[in-house]
Amino acid sequence: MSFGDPFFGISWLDIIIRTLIMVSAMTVVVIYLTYGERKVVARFQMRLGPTRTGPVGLLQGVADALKLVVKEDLRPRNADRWVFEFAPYATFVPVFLVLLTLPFAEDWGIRNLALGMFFVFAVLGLNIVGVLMAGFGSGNKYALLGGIRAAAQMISYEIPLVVALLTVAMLAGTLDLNQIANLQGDRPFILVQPLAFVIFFIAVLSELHRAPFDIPVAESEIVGGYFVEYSGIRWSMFQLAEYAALWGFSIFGSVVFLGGWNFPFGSEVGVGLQLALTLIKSTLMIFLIFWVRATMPRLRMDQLMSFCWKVLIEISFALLLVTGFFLYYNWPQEILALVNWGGALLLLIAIFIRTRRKSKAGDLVGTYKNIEVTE
Amino acid sequence: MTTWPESQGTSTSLETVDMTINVGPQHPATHGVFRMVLTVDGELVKDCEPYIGYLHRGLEKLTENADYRQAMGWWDRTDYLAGMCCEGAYVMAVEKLAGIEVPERAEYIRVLMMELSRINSHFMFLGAFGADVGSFGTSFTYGWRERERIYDLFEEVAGDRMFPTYFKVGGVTMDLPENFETRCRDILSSIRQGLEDFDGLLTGNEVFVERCRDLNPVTPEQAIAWGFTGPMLRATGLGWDIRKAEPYSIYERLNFDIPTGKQGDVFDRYWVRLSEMYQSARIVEQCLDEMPSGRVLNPDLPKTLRIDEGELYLPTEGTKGEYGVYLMAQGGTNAYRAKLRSPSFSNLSALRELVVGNYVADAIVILGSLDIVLGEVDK
Amino acid sequence: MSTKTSPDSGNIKTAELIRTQLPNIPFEISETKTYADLKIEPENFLSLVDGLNKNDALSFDLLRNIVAIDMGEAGLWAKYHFYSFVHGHGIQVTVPAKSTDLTIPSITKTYPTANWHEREAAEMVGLKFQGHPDPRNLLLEEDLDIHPLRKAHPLQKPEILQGIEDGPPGVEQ
Amino acid sequence: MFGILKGLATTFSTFTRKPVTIEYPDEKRDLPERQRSFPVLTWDFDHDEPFCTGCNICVRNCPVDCMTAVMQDNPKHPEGTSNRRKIAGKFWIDYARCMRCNICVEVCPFEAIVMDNNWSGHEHSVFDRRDLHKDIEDLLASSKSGELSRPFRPLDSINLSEAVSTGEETPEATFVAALPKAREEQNQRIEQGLGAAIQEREPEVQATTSASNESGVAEDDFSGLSERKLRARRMKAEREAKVLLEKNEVVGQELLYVLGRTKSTLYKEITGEDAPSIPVPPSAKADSPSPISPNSDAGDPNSPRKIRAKRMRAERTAREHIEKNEEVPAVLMTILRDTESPIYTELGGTETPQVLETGTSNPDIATENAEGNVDSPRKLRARRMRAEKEAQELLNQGEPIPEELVERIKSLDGTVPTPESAT
Repeated sequence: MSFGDPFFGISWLDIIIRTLIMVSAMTVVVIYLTYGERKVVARFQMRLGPTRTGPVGLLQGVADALKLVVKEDLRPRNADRWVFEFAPYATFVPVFLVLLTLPFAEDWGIRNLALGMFFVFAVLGLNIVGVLMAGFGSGNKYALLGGIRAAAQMISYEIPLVVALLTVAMLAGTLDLNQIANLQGDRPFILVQPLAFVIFFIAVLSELHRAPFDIPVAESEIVGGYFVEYSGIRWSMFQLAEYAALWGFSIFGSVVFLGGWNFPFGSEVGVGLQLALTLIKSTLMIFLIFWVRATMPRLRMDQLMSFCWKVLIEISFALLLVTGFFLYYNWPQEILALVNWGGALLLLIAIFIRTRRKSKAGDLVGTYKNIEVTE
Repeated sequence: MTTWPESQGTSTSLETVDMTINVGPQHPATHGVFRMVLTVDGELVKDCEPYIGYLHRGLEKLTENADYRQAMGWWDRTDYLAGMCCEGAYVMAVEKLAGIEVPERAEYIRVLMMELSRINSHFMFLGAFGADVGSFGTSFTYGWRERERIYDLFEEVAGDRMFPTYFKVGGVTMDLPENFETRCRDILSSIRQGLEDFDGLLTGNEVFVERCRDLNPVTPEQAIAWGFTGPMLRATGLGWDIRKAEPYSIYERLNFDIPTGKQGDVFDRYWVRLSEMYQSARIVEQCLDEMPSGRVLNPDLPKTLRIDEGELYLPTEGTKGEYGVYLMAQGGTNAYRAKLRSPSFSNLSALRELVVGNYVADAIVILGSLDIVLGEVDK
Repeated sequence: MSTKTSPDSGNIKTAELIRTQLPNIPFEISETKTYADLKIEPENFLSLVDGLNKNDALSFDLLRNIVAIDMGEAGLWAKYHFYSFVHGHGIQVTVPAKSTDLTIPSITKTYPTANWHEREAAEMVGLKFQGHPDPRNLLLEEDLDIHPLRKAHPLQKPEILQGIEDGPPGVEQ
Repeated sequence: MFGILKGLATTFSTFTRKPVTIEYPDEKRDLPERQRSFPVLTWDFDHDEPFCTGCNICVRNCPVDCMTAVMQDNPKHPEGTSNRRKIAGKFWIDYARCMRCNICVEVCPFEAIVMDNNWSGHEHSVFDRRDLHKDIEDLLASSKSGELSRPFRPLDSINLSEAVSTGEETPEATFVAALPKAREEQNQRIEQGLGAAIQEREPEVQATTSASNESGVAEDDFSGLSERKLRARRMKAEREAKVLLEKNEVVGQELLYVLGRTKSTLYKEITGEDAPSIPVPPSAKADSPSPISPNSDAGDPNSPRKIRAKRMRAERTAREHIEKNEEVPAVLMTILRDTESPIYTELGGTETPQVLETGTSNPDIATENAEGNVDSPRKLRARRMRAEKEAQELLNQGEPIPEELVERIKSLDGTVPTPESAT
């Protein structure tokens, strides 16, 4: 009786049980992700992070959740009512749907869809609607600016994300996530398509409004971005959506690129070990995201857009073209890997040169001889 | 200064309304109680109206109604990030006006403390500027870690962390504690470690460079016309530092050099302040090596200081620029008129010219690069 | 070892240099502890400022500071401090405002930094700067027309923290 | 991209370093000796009283006027256990105003005020700003409890560096009587049953009635009291008893004792029988004020010496009024009549009779001139006179009188001396 077929044979009961499993798993993970982030980022800054609630601050997530549930969620008067009310759900539901298709162990996903990856792309777009509703609905200047910025950023970064994942799908030949994981028995796709992983990682950072791309929630410019007017349970829905998306994308990334449950030990090993393997890989990715968040300053809006439209999209289409050539003439995958590594290195060097160029401003104009400083 | 990009101009048919954003006194990026109203067309700033005066405590009126010794308490609350620099300026002005000699050892202690406060204030700038550009507090806690160590040293020497009132007309209130030398040296090593951390974290970072290079370059004439002094002026390439140009106290005996930028943009301002800290650490080391022994307070000080006719304007190199103290005395124990020439006041007065034409995100970064302290602006 | 005066310690030297460069402007020279001081009437203050700024031998290009002082009977004075980067010397200019109209010509055209300094001097002591672009209050509220740094303005008695009717603490009425 | 990698490497290196946070309430950083939080008063364990004599030097030198101090006679001085004639009766520091500039510690001649350099000095968070208004008990608490174990004064460091530079021997230690050693000695003295304070010299032979009678009756503080003080004590006790009765709690034993000794009617209601007739020493029974003994005691207000002083003072103010040919106030007339001063009869002819029937000693004069009342007429007049004298003296030197002095004089409704009146 594998996890795939319905519980107790009754289909409608099975749906309820599976959603309950998913919802409870997600809330527990989100609670401990918020705590984990605060602890990890604190350690990066050489401080302790939460230690008061629970033995090592373990109950901090629970405490936050309780506080948010109890807090009064007020609605500004000039916010138009229904858009404001439904915005949190519009951001949360797509993220929840993404989690449904992810395989935690061999066909241990809630629903193993044949077009798993395609479903994820489709559902991803809905997220933007929720953010826009929050931005326009709350009738606050900062929220409006935040909403517009978030929408522009998410739409433009979806293209390189989708194209990078398509190259992997082409390589694997299927869109079914389970199959993709199976195919990575001997070598994970990251070794074959490193450039695709780099593009995927950068695009995921901006989908989650994280690290260098957290412009919609830039606290120093427009305080708080689109969820500035929310409080209490509605605000916690946004946080839930954000951290659930973080978890979802990290599992998605580990399944597609790092070999998911399959890579080092194959599928004979028990379900428990496979499950542990996926979780380890996704925590690795989450740690990388936290690490980047603790280090990187924030890009400006126009730099973000120009980086996407002038650099990332071109490279992802070129990658698509190259992978197409390799598959059509079925050249050996090793050369494809070489080309990919070359491409990734090229991207890094391009960024490095971009910032070392001579400054545009003219040289020193003016009659003032530089007063030599006598030692 | 980036001119208004024509290509961005919206076509006349599409009539857009300019939005005014109130970057109010309560805002994480305004370094204290400062308000600026930006009229914004989309993301570009069309006009900026700064409002100051929220922290006006009437320093000058208070100084005129208290005797010279009592006024010390208010003067180190002007530039509250570097308490001792302001105290030093005020005390030297009063001594020069009254013609009081200061013993050798006190001079060295003062310069040492002033340079430590300069490092302290620049760490605050690095922390806050990193947060403005967006590094979410890592730069803040790096800066704060070093600031706390320097504050612990101030506490051991003078008794108080931010407002030590350690200097006195005629010298210093207390001598250094015994273990000061070892404590100071290991703090210097931790300061250098902190500077390397900042260098690694921000200076090379492509995103940081992308955000700050070529942002709002200023030529020396514009800087002088707007009254910029200190790191803001040195960033434009003019290496003018009052410790070298008009030396006071014992600065001619110490050798240190003045870092200057190339084109006065935000990155140069950051870089000038970062390398200035290395120079200040060098000065502190020299002071420690050449510290003479002897008394720290002029023995024959009058019981209550009375200064007869006289006036003077003593410019000193504060952390943000030229921190000048103007004093006029007409007999009696109180100063007849005292005026603080505060560097942040002049640097901030040009904010509209600097900010108009940039994006909202850049307006915040430019304001951060001015490194203003509202206690000093509002006096 | 008294603190060394600023490098152009020849206070009078700078003043004499200005006298030779701008012979036809009447001003009296006196000395303060750090800089020489030129006392001049508001009428020919503007010409002095232009002279100081444009003349190559002087080229005072930085206006450091404007101090407004209420000298009691002698009326309101304004003291300007200029500095030249190229030659490295500084000067102080004292301008006693006429007690009739208390106005001094504004020098924001030649020194843009004077804008805020003059606004602050105007609101603190009640001097009026003729030709200033926007003479609103800077530090105090917009409509407040008291001048705190005037000698007549009393220093407010420190009010005791608790309610006035409580009287001094600890003594039950 | 290499800058970003370098940045990541830096953050990773700080990731591996030990965090620097000190978890404040659990573990506390040990404060250096020179640390200063807020000014507190030091306790003299040798003489069991505060060092502060209420001389107001610190009050005058404080830039933010956050202190008020009141000086009073030191009761321990006649007893011989302390050589301070005056002691600080009341002392307030408003911690909300104090800016911790250490000037009061520098100017204090008696080592009486010092900056609290341990954690108790920092933990002053309160809900109402007015609670930051510390009176003398709060100020003495930290030193009395022995917490303030290493008081520090900047002057010591200056004297030390002065002695070192001029080669003399090191200056003697300060705060000796406030250190923990003195505190242990005091505890030992208390255990051995001696007084808490060292007996400096023989107690002055003050012929207080209670001290004079050696009849061995238990020291009873009711005997020496005058009738007026007895009445005050009785009313106070009755008031407390009534409060307890309303809350129908049982009245305390010593409160009953006080009610009994002051023969208050309430005593009969509570206990149902007469006041106990303790063999009261003769002098207390006499209703009339105690016989005027030559050196009448300091405490009794009706002693001849006090009456004479009151008469002279009243005459002086009356004469003053006459000079300014104002009408002598009624209150003054009554005092003149009480003290049978000659001036009253001389004025008596001109005054209208209604002046006579005011009460003999109406209570509000007493409270009005009470020691602590800041704006009692006596103090107001003293301030006015001082302001006028100052203005006069300025005029003599020919300087203009500053406006604020003029306001001060007008606010105290004095007359501003004009130049021609300056002789």
